Amino acid sequence: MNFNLQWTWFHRLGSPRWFYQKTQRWLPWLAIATLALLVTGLVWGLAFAPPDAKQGNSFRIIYLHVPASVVALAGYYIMAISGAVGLIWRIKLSFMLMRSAAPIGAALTFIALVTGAIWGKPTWGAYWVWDARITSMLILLFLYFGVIALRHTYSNNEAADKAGAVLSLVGMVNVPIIYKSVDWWQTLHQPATIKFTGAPSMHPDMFAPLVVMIIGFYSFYSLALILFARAEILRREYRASWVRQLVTNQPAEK
Amino acid sequence: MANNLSGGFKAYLHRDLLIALRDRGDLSKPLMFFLLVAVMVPLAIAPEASKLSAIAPGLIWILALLATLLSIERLFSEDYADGSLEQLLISPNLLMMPILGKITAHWLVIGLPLTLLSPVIAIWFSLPISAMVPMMLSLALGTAVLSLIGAVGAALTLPRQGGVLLALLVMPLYMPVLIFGSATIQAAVDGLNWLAPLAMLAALLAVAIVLCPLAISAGLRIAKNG
Amino acid sequence: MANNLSGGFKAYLHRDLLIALRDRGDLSKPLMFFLLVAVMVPLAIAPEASKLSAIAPGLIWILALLATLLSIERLFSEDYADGSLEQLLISPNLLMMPILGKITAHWLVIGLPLTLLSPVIAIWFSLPISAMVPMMLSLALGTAVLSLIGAVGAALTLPRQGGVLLALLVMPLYMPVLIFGSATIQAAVDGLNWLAPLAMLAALLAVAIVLCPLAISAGLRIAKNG
Amino acid sequence: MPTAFSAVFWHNTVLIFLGSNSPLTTHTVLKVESLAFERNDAVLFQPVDFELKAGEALQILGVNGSGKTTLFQLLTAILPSSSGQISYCGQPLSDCRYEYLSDVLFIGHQSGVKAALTVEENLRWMSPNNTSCEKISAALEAVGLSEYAQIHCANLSAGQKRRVALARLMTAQAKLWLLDEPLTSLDKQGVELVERCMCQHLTQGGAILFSSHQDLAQVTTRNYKLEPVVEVA
Amino acid sequence: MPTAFSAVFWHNTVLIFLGSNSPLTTHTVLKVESLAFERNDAVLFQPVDFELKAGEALQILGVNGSGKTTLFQLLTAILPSSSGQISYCGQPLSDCRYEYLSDVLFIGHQSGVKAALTVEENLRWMSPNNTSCEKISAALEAVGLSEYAQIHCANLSAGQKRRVALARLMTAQAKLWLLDEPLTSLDKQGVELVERCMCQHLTQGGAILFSSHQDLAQVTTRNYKLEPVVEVA
Ligand code: HEM
Ligand SMILES: Nc1ncnc2c1ncn2[C@@H]1O[C@H](COP(=O)(O)OP(=O)(O)OP(=O)(O)O)[C@@H](O)[C@H]1O
Ligand SMILES: Nc1ncnc2c1ncn2[C@@H]1O[C@H](COP(=O)(O)OP(=O)(O)OP(=O)(O)O)[C@@H](O)[C@H]1O
Ligand SMILES: [Mg+2]
Ligand SMILES: [Mg+2]
Repeated sequence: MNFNLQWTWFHRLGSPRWFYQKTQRWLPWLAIATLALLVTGLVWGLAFAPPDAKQGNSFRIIYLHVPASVVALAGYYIMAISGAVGLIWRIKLSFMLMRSAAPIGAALTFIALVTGAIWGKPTWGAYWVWDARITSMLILLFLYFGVIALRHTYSNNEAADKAGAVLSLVGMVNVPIIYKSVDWWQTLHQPATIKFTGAPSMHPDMFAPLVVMIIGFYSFYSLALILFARAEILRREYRASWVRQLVTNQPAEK
Repeated sequence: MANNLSGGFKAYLHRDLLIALRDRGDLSKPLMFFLLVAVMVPLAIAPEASKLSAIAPGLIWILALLATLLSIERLFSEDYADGSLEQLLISPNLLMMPILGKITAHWLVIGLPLTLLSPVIAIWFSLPISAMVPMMLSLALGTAVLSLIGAVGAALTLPRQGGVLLALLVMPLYMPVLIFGSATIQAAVDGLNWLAPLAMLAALLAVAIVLCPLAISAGLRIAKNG
Repeated sequence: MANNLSGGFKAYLHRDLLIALRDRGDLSKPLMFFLLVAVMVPLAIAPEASKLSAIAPGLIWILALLATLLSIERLFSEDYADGSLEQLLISPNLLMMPILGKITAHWLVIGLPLTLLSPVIAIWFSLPISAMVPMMLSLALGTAVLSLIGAVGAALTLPRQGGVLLALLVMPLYMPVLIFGSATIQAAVDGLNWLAPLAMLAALLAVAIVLCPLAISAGLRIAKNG
Repeated sequence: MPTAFSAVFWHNTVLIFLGSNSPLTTHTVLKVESLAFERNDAVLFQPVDFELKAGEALQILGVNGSGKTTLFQLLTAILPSSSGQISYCGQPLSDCRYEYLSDVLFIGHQSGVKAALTVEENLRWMSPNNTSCEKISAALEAVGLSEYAQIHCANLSAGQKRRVALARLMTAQAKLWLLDEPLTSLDKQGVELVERCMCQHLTQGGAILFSSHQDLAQVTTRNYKLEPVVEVA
Repeated sequence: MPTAFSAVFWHNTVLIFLGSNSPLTTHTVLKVESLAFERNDAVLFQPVDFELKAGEALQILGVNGSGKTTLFQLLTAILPSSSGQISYCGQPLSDCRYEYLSDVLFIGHQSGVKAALTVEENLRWMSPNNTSCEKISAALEAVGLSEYAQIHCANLSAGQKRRVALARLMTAQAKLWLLDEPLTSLDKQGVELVERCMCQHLTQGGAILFSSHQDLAQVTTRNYKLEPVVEVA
């Protein structure tokens, strides 16, 4: 049908096999780019950027902390949107992406929390302060955990996918609400005794490596997502003939 | 037909209320729980009046939240086990209507009594009288949101019947209610404007009434396939 | 025969652990709950470090109590529903042995992880490092008592499957644990002798291990006749 | 007994007469075309094709685990089918979902009886809104539970619980009955009772799709066997 | 099929031979004397009296709600009886409770299958401690679930779940079997399988007490009907 003709590209895009084979070619390039960006950013940031006037060298953890935080937040939306696409167009691949995004996002959120806490000790004198942004980041971690835990509740893959998608969509509606409410909660009370001392206006010499690191983290995220999704495809499509051929290393029949 | 599509609300509201009333204790139980935890807190934390009244607004809300959480689990799990969930799913209504009926029944059995009982705890924790009205208003609105969000979690965790998993799913989503709810009481205690956070609760309720039934009906169908 | 009378402990311990491990998330869930509620408290109550650390000892205990309460409900209710409780009741062992096996499994899945995780919460609430060891010791002993007492409530509420009724039954019995538990931590924070309240917890545990299985086996038989 | 038997016999005679000689009066109620279902990418049974006409009772056969219950859940749209088409009175199910559901009575393995409600409350709850009290007590009388009307269903025996659910057969106003093993836990009188109800429904122009491991030869018009999928190695 | 039938036939012949001609070898396993049960001061059935000898299968008959399940719960001491006496191999039950319970296999309406465990784990768990792996897989093979050994029981059909419970018949080492409607949800092959198991148990000197609404004429030695209490107005 006409409809089908128009949408073939879309369905091809949704085919796990197509994805698996296409990404095979992208992977090496992406890996090289990621490695280059991360190494450049880290060396630049840790060794060459000038020390901070107030914080000395301890500020350098920013080159891990900020990229991890930014990508962790974006990761939630990537997860929820791929869940939504899966629900609406019934595309298996996007469910697989959703599933893969959850543990990666949780790990990044965890890194953001840990680096933040480590940074907190020298700057605030405490590992943990109940700040709005920090708190909402913690809640984000729990939202990720919820999506991961829910998956083990279902034995049927399709049901598990859909349930995860529904939950991450509900979460997506809630993330801004949570963020706003936590922010608001902070302003309503008297400010905490120790203040969050972010430096919004940064010296360009400090800022440039940060940008490199953020791009590096994004590309790392893509790399991880693709790798996780490929593993998921093999796990889920193990019955498909192309996967069997791939695994047993036999030449394709046709 | 139109009648049919919107139907099911009253029927399920009535049935669930009947079941709740059947074991006669059911209505008094959430209240008891609320009161009991309220008793335990001064035992665990030093019972000086100043300390208690400082944490009272938050505490009342945490209690309301836990009472909802403990009870919401059974919203669908019994229906799932005895097969009446299948009957709900094939009722010739818009699925939302029976679902909203069940949630309303839950709120009438848990949220409303909690709201009506809260003044006792307020007095217990030496909250000023002026904070009573905002407290009750915020509880009335907020517990409804808690029931709605909790029902989403209850639907999604059906095959394994909730417990701690349900808590894990639902708690992060409860945060805004908790914050605005306790902020309402706190503002009233501090003599600030408490209408703003209360309005936020009302807005949350409006959003939840529209979105949660969608997520719940999807969740129930998915769970049957679990 | 003697072997038979004392048997069943290991079998039920093993089975229940297996079931808990089966949904792989199950082990982490009580921890998540513990952490989540710990997050909600500062949200509901002003998040200043001084205020938080003042209520922290009591709070950690209330959290442990709630985590146990939420999970103990399913100790017998699933067995009741699927008929394996009947098999437990007619196993040719002293009834206590399988029951203790099940409770031990529950403690290993809930109480022990909570104990191991508690330092995180202590840091969150800025408790002094010196209070860590007493806190963990008191939690290890206390959560075992909570599991034992909770199981009595779970057995007695069986035909109606717990929820708020269970909470109602069990909460008053939890009081002593709560008091001595938080007293242990508080004493450690204040630099006082914390061994005395800890010894009381140990004594409670000894009493509970002897008495609770008796009450539970009676309760289970009554429930079958309910 | 003799009365029941002759009634059944008579009904069936009428049925055969109607079914074979007057095709105009019997229209197709339910039509299932190459219906398939997959779980975790495994196909459950060979594509299902059948037609159910008014006045017919079709028995779904199949060994344990062949997918009878799943088929019922597909037919009530509780589960989504992977492929194939279900149509009701000529229309695809997706176009007439609410009409279809209001014409269907489904009794599954779990009968949907609420333990906390009394027998009477349960039946009232599960029956159409406008069911009269007389009809309800007549139904309870028929399934032998009139003495138990005020008893909570938690205190019933297995067979009595099943009878509560089956009392719906007498109060429902549905054209299409979907019964998944209606005879579970029933004693011999119970089985006869269900047969009688089914016969009566058929003579009134209703249609029945049911599964059972027992033979209901007196009622069954045709049967359809669910076949397992043979894996091509 | 023919093999199964001849096996059953042969077993039964042996049984009749043993049962009727050599009274010395058959001792009384279970003896029930005027056993009664009251709930809320209402007596459930007329006092029960029967004797069950080794090699015998006694079928408990009774309409829905007559108290069969309750009787089984009395016999396993899950419920306390109001009056009467149960004795096992000549001793009153209270004196030999643990010996008795270790000789009993009880399968009730709910089969005790844990949904979260796999089929194999369930069977291992429900079988005696020393059951070998071969025995377990042979039992699973016999009930037709060998392919499902690693599947969680939550994902089984009703009949498959019942089959998991019934696989215990092949691993248990109990002398006395108490089976409350073992045939629920089973297909025809399942019923035959249970019959075969029961016959074999009888020839090995075991005793069976079971309830069922279906006839198991090939196995049943005698039956006992539970009668309702007639109220004296
Ligand atoms: C556990 C504790 C912490 C958490 C969870 C946390 C979380 C975050 C998050 C989520 C962001 C990204 C915000 C965005 O995308 O706009 C961020 C950015 C940042 N954080 Fe943290 N943080 C923590 C501790 C700290 C500490 C101790 C410092 C230094 C004093 C710090 C300094 C910064 C800076 C400078 C930025 C980037 C500036 C900006 O985007 O506004 N953080 N943090
Ligand atoms: N929730 C589920 N998840 C995964 N698989 C399932 C689920 N429910 C059933 N199955 C599988 O689907 C198959 C068909 O099950 P179904 O209940 O439809 O069988 P059935 O024909 O009704 O059997 P029975 O005669 O025993 O009732 C079985 O092999 C079963 O293992
Ligand atoms: N928990 C209970 N509380 C009160 N009454 C009960 C309870 N369980 C069963 N009864 C009543 O006891 C009677 C006998 O029930 P029982 O389950 O023993 O019957 P049964 O012979 O096994 O019937 P079926 O053939 O339906 O399985 C019934 O009338 C029932 O209403
Ligand atoms: Mg079935
Ligand atoms: Mg019975």
